[in-house]
Amino acid sequence: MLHTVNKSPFERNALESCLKHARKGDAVLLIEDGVYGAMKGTAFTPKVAAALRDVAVYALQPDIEARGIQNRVLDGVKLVDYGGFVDLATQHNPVQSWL
Amino acid sequence: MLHTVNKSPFERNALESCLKHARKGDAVLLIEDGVYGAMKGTAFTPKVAAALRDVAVYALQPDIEARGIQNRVLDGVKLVDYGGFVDLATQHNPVQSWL
Amino acid sequence: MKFSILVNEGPYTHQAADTAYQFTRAALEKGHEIFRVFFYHDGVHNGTRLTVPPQDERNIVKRWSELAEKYALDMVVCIAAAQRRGVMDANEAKRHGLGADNIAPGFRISGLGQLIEAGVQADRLVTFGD
Amino acid sequence: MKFSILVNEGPYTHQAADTAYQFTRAALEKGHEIFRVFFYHDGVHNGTRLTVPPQDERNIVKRWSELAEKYALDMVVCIAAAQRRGVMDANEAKRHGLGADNIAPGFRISGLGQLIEAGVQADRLVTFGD
Amino acid sequence: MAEETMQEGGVRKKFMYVNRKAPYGTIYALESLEVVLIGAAFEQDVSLAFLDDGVYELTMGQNTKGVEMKNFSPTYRALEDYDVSKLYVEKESLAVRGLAEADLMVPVQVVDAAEMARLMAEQDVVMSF
Amino acid sequence: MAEETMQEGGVRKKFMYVNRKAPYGTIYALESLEVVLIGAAFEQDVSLAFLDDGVYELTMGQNTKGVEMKNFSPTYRALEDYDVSKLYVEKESLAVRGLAEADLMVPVQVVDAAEMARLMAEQDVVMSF
Repeated sequence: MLHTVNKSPFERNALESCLKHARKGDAVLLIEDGVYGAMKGTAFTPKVAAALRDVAVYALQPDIEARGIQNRVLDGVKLVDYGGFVDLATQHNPVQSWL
Repeated sequence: MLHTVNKSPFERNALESCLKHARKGDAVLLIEDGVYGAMKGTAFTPKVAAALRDVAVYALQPDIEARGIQNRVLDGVKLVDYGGFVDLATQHNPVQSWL
Repeated sequence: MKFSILVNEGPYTHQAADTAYQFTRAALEKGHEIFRVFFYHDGVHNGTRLTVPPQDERNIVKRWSELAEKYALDMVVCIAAAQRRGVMDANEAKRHGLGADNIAPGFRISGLGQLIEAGVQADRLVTFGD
Repeated sequence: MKFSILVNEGPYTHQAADTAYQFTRAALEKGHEIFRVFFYHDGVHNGTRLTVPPQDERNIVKRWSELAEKYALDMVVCIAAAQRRGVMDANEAKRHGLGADNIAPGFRISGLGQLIEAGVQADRLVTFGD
Repeated sequence: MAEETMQEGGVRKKFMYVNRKAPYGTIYALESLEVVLIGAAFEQDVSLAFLDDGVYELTMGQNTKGVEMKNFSPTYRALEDYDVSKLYVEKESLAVRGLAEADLMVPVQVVDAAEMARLMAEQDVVMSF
Repeated sequence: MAEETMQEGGVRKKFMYVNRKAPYGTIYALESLEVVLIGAAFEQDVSLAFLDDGVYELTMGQNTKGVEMKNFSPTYRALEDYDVSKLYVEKESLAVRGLAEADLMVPVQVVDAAEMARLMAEQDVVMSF
């Protein structure tokens, strides 16, 4: 299963709820404002770090770069481009967007 | 100063941020999905109860009724209709919407 | 007292458009003056006459138009926001060669200066958005 | 693989409309099939031809129209959502006596059944929204 | 093409509609319900999930007279007539909002987050609005 | 009428633009900035507040090539040319996001939440988008 999250974890509960429902082996892809959840050194970082033990966490590189946080990505979070997003969607089913 | 909040405190950080910035004597008006913040017995109730010591908290009755929570309003939260909203806006300045 | 109203969201999608209307109407009924209602961001969609809501729902655009007529309200749709989102009056449509316009009665298209002026001239600016 | 795409937000306001486009284009460039792009909620505003974005910004509506032409994309605007929000094709505009339509090239208006069918027929349904 | 899927032996998929938003503040809950009603005619294996603020959609006693909006909550009661009967509500979401199963207007299955996650994972199509 | 307010002795009000949203994910930050630029011509007493996710608007190194959106962040650097120089950034908002004043692209005054609240309270007009 692939989960996408496009909301900042500081503004909305989407990422928190997503991580609560992601199961071992699932993939979580952070896109749009969701990429702030991929940053290290924030108050939310420990939750993502903990999730990395069971799920694969990805972040959309174009969104990371737009927000100027390319040097602050948490270790273990993998970056993908739009083509990589498509590949993740082919590799997992269903795809759930946490809007 | 009048603060309005139209977001559920469980989905977004608007009410929490508003309460952190409301000062003694200010009024906080909960409208739209913000009225869920006026309910008693929720995980967020203690924060509103604490705020009631310093600020006046109002909730828009039409929104409370639309959501079926008229019997669950926290003691101390005052209900107003649209005319009451207008009155609050005349009594305070500025009016800040926590969107 | 003199109010200005800022509406940032479109009809039906967010209740903000409803609350803005209810507030404006209540203020007028209490005898207050509305200096201007300014529509910004997706709020510009309040000003399209092409909506056909279901019969059992309120008609948000028509409601604004009727309120404007009854109280001679000044309802301004931001030109920059409207261009991005596809709300056009006859002049604008002609200027851009679009062959159709969609603005509703009672609304006029103008610049952001009208919002600043609304803040300067009114005793209170009240914002409705998401 | 066969994808269907659901777009729930309007152009410029939310990045969801951009991401949906980038995903759709990337899938097509990788040789995947797009069964349908369905526009719902404020997503219907992606299908208005009356937008005139600033020169230094991307033209979201035009971008969709061009992608549809290049790849023979099926782009469907939900009729119920479109009626609430003011997106009309010539037939709908005539039926409701509106005197103007605003749908952009490459988009067609149809019912929600097309969304269900998009879910049934595709291998993956991917949603972009707020 | 839709006709094909409704024939005997046609595609039958597990569809889940995920509801995470409160009613009235935004239109998502209402327009999501419109999809469910249309979708019922397609004879798929349909379930509805209510979690986070989505649980508010089902609270009893909604009265929209004051806000002058359409009260669409009675439609949830009509879902059974459309053969949509798998309504899952998340226990933890109710709890933090001070709600209990008795506060809801329709019969539902209350499940914990782990069970909700399991249900999501077994779907073919997840629609969230 | 706008001309009147710009005359000597005209109305001069304290305007605050409150920025609480991240850039790019939604258009609010960009369109808010457009209001600030237009508003600068009205010679009011203008200040900008950045708190909650609004602090992200000012982070250095934004590069929107990949998302194909307009990078509007250079405009914050141009605000000084418009005589808009009161930029207040909330300390607590930076801290929870792992950011420091050195990560921001323009000179700002970092204030704590209590001071931000005081600044808000003294305004005549607060615009939030």
